[in-house]
This record gives sequence, C-alpha cells and structure tokens, in this order.
Amino acid sequence: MKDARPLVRLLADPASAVQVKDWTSLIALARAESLSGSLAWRLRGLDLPPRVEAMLEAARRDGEAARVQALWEAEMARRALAPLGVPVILLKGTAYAAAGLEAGRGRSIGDLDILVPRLALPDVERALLAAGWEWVKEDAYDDQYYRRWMHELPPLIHRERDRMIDVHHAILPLTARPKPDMEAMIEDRSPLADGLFTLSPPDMIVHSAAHLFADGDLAGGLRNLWDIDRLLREFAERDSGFWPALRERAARHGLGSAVGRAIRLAHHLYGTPINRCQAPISKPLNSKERSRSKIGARHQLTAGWSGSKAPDIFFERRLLARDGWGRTTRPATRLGFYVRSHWLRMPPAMLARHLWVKARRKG
Amino acid sequence: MRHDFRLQVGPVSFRIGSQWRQPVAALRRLYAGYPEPEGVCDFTVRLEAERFWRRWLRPSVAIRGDYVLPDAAPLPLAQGLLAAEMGMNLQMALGQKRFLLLHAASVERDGRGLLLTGHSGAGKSTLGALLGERGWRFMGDEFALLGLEDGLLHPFPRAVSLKNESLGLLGGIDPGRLGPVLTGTPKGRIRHLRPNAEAVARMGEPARPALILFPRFGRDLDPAVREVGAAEAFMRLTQASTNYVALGESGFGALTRFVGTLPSKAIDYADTAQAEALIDGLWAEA
Amino acid sequence: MAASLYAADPPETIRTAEVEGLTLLYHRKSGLTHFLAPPAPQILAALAGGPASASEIASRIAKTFDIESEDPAAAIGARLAELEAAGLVWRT
Amino acid sequence: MTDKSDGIDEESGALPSRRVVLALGAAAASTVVTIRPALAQTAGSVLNCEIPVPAPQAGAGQFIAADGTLVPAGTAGAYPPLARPLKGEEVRAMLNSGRAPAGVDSQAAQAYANYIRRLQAGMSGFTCYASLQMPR
Repeated sequence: MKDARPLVRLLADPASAVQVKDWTSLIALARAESLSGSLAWRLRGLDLPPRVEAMLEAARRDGEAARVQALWEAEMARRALAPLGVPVILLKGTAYAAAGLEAGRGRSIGDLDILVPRLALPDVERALLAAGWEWVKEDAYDDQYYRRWMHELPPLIHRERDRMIDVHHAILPLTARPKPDMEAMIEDRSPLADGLFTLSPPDMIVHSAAHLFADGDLAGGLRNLWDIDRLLREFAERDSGFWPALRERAARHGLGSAVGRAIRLAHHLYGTPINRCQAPISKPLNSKERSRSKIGARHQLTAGWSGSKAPDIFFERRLLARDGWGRTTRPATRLGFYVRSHWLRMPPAMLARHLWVKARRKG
Repeated sequence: MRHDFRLQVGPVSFRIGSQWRQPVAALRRLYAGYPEPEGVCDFTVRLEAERFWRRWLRPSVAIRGDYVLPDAAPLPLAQGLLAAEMGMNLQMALGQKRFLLLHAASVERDGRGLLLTGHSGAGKSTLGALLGERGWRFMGDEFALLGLEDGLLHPFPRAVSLKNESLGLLGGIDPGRLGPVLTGTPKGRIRHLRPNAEAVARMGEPARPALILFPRFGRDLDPAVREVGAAEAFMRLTQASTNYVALGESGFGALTRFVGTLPSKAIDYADTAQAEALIDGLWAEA
Repeated sequence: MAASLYAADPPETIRTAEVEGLTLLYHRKSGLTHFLAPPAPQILAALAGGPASASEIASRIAKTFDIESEDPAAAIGARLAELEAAGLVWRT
Repeated sequence: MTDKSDGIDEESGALPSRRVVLALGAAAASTVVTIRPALAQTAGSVLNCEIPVPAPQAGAGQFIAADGTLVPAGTAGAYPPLARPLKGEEVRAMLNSGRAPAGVDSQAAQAYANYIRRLQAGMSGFTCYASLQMPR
C-alpha cells in the first residue's frame, strides 16, 4: 500500500471488506492513523476471516475502555469544577462519546479538552490545582507564551491518574487570523445529562474544521476528517435546518473557508452527502468516479463551500501520506504543512521571535 | 519495507520489516522451524534508521511499529536481532488485548501449567528455559497469556534471551538452536536460544494453570518457601501485567478467578539445583 | 455551614471480590480496580441507602457493627476523603 | 455474582449479618489503594531507554539546581544541562547507589538525579524513569 487510500475506501464502503487482500497492512495503517477502533465498529457484523474478526473485536473492546476512561476523566473534572458554577464544555472525542454520537464510536481519545469562559480561567485553574492536577512544564517562556497568545492554559496532568487536561478559552490561538465568536459559541452550548455541556452541533463542526485546517499541521487528519463525516451525516439526518445553520455559524466565526474545505474533503474521501440546497449535487459519486474527478469538477460539485486559495489536492496528498507499514510518506508535503501550521498561528514577526527563542534553547 | 519476515508464536503473529538485511536474516535462522502465519498478522514491527543517513553511517536501529513508546533509544545494527525481539515485546506489552498478559515464564506437564513470575533478576527466564530442557514443555519465558474467557494459559514460546552464565547451566544444548553472541547490550552479553522441537510443535496447545510461583534468586539466600495469599498474589500480578488496567472488567474477572483458584508460593533459592528441588516438591502437592 | 452530604454509585455498578478480609472492587464507571480495607467497604455499603453526612454514615454503620473509635465522625471523614480522591464517593 | 468455587466470594457490598467489631482506624491510615497501569517489570524487555537532562519541552538550555528544579542558565550553584541523554543503566546506578555517570562529578550527579525524580508523565524521559523504579 503506497498511501492511506485503501483505509479511506474501506471506512466509506465497509461492504468492500470482502475484497481486502492485505489485512495486515490495512490494520497497521488504521492503527497509525488512530482509526482502528472506528474501523472495527464500521466493519462489525460483516463476514470476515476469523483472525481478522478477533483483532477487530479486541479493537472494539479497547475503544470501549478508552471511552470509559475519557468519560471518567470528564466526570472527575466536573466534580472539581462544579462548585464554581461556570459552564464546562467538553470538546472533541470526549464530547462525541459523552453525547453518544456516532463519531465517538471506537474513537481513540487522548487528553481531556474542555472549554470555559475566559473570565473563569483563574478560578478553573485554582480549582484544578486543588483537585490534584499539576503543571507539566516548568519553563517560564512557555508559560508566558501560553498565557499571552494561546487559546488554552499550559497543559495540566493529574498526579494520580496520569491524564492530561487542556483547558481552552477559545478554539484557535489568539494570534490566528480568524477570530471565532467565543461568546456566541459558549452561549449556544448543548447540555448533557450530568451538568456538563458540548458545543452546539454546527459549532462542533466549526471547531473540528478549525482544528484541522486553521491550526495544526494535519497530523492525524484522516481521523479528524472521519469525525467530520460522521457528525455531518448524523446532524443533517436529525435536523433539516442543520446545513443553513452550519453556513451561518461558519461565516459568523470567520471559518467559512476551513469548514468548506472540510466538507469538500469529507465528501471526496468519505462520500459525505452534501445537502442539495447548499451544493448543487444530485447524487454521491461512486468511488470510481470520485477518484477520477478533478479538482475543478469537485469545486463545482460543492460550490457554495468553496472560496479558499490552495487546491484541495495538496490537502488530500497530505492526509493520505502513510503507507501499509504505518510509515509516514511524502516528507516534502508534510514539511510544507508543518511550516503552514506555524504561519497560520502567528503573525510573521511573532513567528520569527518564537522560532528564535526555541532555537536558542536547543543550542 | 526492503526486508521482511513473518512469524507465528502461539496464538500471536508478527510482521517484522527492516531496512537492513542482517536483522531479518538473524531472525530467520533463530526461528527456523516456526510456522508461517496464515493470513493477517496481529502486529507490525519496523526496524528503521532514526535519521535517513543513519542507515549507512554508524547504522542504528530504531524500534518502531504499530505501538511505540517515547524515550526509546536506538540500538546499534550489530544488535539488530535484539531490536527485533524488543520490538515484538513492545507490541505485546502495549497492544495485546486478547489475553491478560503476565510478565512470567510458563511451563507445562500433564496438561497443567506452572507460572513463574517476578522482577528481572529473579531468574524466571533461566528457570523456564531449564525446566524446558528437563522434561517440562516450555511455554514461554517472557510473557504468559491468560485467556480472558477460558482461563487457560496459552503458549507464547519465543526465543529465550540468556546471559552467558545461564547458558552454561543448561548444558549440552544443540549449537544450532543458538543465536549470535550479542555483546554490550543493555542487558549485557546475551545469546538467544530457540525453544526445543516439542515446544514449537505444541505451540497451539494451551494448559490449565495449576501453580503460581514467585521465585527470588540470591547467592546468600537459604532455600525457602512461603505461602502467598490471594490478595498479595493479585497485587503482584497486576504489577506484572502490562494490560490489566486496559482490559477493564474482563481483566478483573480473569485475575480474581486466577488467584482465587490457584495456590501461590514465593520461593527463595541460591542456585538452580535448589530451585528445581523446590519446584518438584511443590508441583507434587499442587 | 451544613455538613457535606456524600453519595456513592449504586451497588450494581460495582463488582467486588472478598480476599483475605480485604475487598477488591471493580468500579465500572471509571474502569479502575481498588483494593479496600475496612471500614471503606462498609462506608460504601452504608451509602447504598442514599446520600449521607459523615455522622449519619457512622450511625448507619453502627446498626450492624460495634464501632471501635474515639471520634467516629472524624475517622469516617478521613476515610471519605480517600474514597473521594479515588472517585468512589462525591459530595452532593 | 457469587461463585464459591472461585475460592473468592464475590458479592455486591452486602453487610455481614453477624455483629462484629469494626475499627475505624487512625485518621492518617490508608484504606484505599488503586491499581495503576504497570510497565516497570517489562520495561527492560521492551525498551532501550534514555533520559535527556533536562527534557527539551521542560526547558532545554536551562541549568539544574541542586534540588533538581530548572533555573535560568548561569545561575550560581546550579549545573549546566547534560550534552548527551543518560542511558537507562546509568540512571539506575545513579538513583540506586549514587554512582555518577562517566564524566559527571558527584554533586552535579545529585542534582541530575533529583531532576529525574521530579519527572512527570508527558515529559521526555518519564517512561524511562518509571521503568527504572523497581521495587527493592
């Protein structure tokens, strides 16, 4: 396997599992992209070779353990923060699992990410420190850098449970060009049964897309794009007004371009259906047509969600840059996206200063 | 990858890829006679250069694969075989979720299994290998696999890594079963030993566990046996397991059943003859 | 200030095994295994009857056991702090 | 779930029916121990590890004070960062018997050992340190 396309194809079309010849490579790929649990759920109930089925069963069990652990960490944070009376909004994987969304099925979940109002940060920080969380880093520059420019506190780790928490007050670094309306995002939160919250459905997509295209270097991007595919399908199914709401929210947060790119790529790679009123598309393409379709054609298909400069094909090349041994490939593309991620986060002068401090410390 | 090798050990299969020929050639020799996995492999191990020029210049082997740990340092190419072995162990320690994984040696007699567990230096590898040459069936020296549903011990007879002095204790080993001498490894001067033909031929046969021993080796120790209560055995086995916590309730069920039904003893010994005598005595009672 | 009320997960969400006078407890909600010595298991059992303060817990336990302590509420309070840190009880 | 053949009685928090004495213990005693994930025993088999002093993400270039905390470069009485990461075996010897690694003086080694003792999960070297903490 030269790239991750076979994994993408199988996620989009589980019935094609009967044609898979090289399960070893496929599973190595899925593990490297943190998609083995999602894949295992996607392939559940199919008639597969017994050894493959046993591995998928283990992956499902592992995903279940990850879900329990993530929800427990959220519950412990809830207990620590409950006396403050501030809204605590779960983000990313923990949010999907807590809300029982399809995107949370088998998903690997790392740190606990929460969002709180910026004004509540000092109290939240104090309460977490009192409940057994500790700073991971000791470095004064990093600390100052985080507090001044970042959208989160420096990472904290719980001394007994060894789990990290990222406390966000915004979804993008303060230095990034888009300025999401955090007040509106917090205001529109959706309640969970236990007193915690998630973002509203449109804002969940906006956050995921922002994280993928306006912040990081696309590492682990296939998994994030899979989240977006699952979320779009589920929300659109549930609520006929979802697509217009998403368009409105994306524009409001200044993230229309990131959301548009996420939708186009999810459609192209995972066959995510796009609403007709939003995009003049009559039927999802079959996989052959999809792989033949050219960038221009795709832009046309998903018109209304276009409007960014770099062609999607570069993003696609980056997302698929992994082989059947689980190795990363296309180093030049990766480097390009790494540089881009820094560029997006900071104005040039600040980037230069940041890299200078980092470089001096290495010397 | 340029060179690769597939290996079936008990119920677990590996695919090992390498940028260099030597580690794979050494694996092929060491595991001669092992079955080839049918179909999918459970784990992928990659032996590759840390930086691309390090493939030729002072080549050093980074241990990578499906599961990786931070802080891992590469090994020199001359220790490529050890890197492959560590790579397989790493995948088991972090990725094995079908069995409760215990850091223990295991041997079998009359369908009943004996488990030897303890910290490195307690001598479980040496004792396991020794018993495997003295009428017991060798089931593994590094990891014992406890079935989550069936409660059986499943064999995992990988090559045993032995220090030179331990090798002397075994006596009369067919040199064809030995790997190359590896010097200057993190474990000192070591050599790998392929388990005997019976251990390989019967790698598909599990055993009903019958006795847990916690050996302790010390040149000044008097031979001694001490009862280990179920509570202590439970605690010690959770610390000897890399996946107990990850397995959740199925791990709890398997381990409480295990320590609840089996006798556990701690034994002290100063040489292997003492250990053998103690084990024979305890086995007769178990 | 009123005394804190403590709550625990219902008994069907935990699985226990008695070993040599100690209790091994698997807590389904967290996926964690805890080793408990008396009186921790008795405190959890007492909370099965609903949330209670430390002194209320002491009197519930006293219905079944002869308590041996100079200051039961303080001793129970210390045990509750441990159980709270482990996530087995929380304040309501 | 009760299965006497297990040898361990499984029950769900039921109280014993007979009246027994229950000692509540001293306030400082500990009655709850949580089983934590373990890797230490197997670490020698899975990992050839090393510890950078200090970890790059904790503040490369900073000096290490005698108590192991990081201080600005050039602080009097503190020691410069190590040019090379320490091997697992060197760390084990240093922590257990105070033996300084080659080329390191014994007071500096003390500071480095203290730094390593303060490592936390998430920092370079932590997995290695955790794996070296063998009981006994």
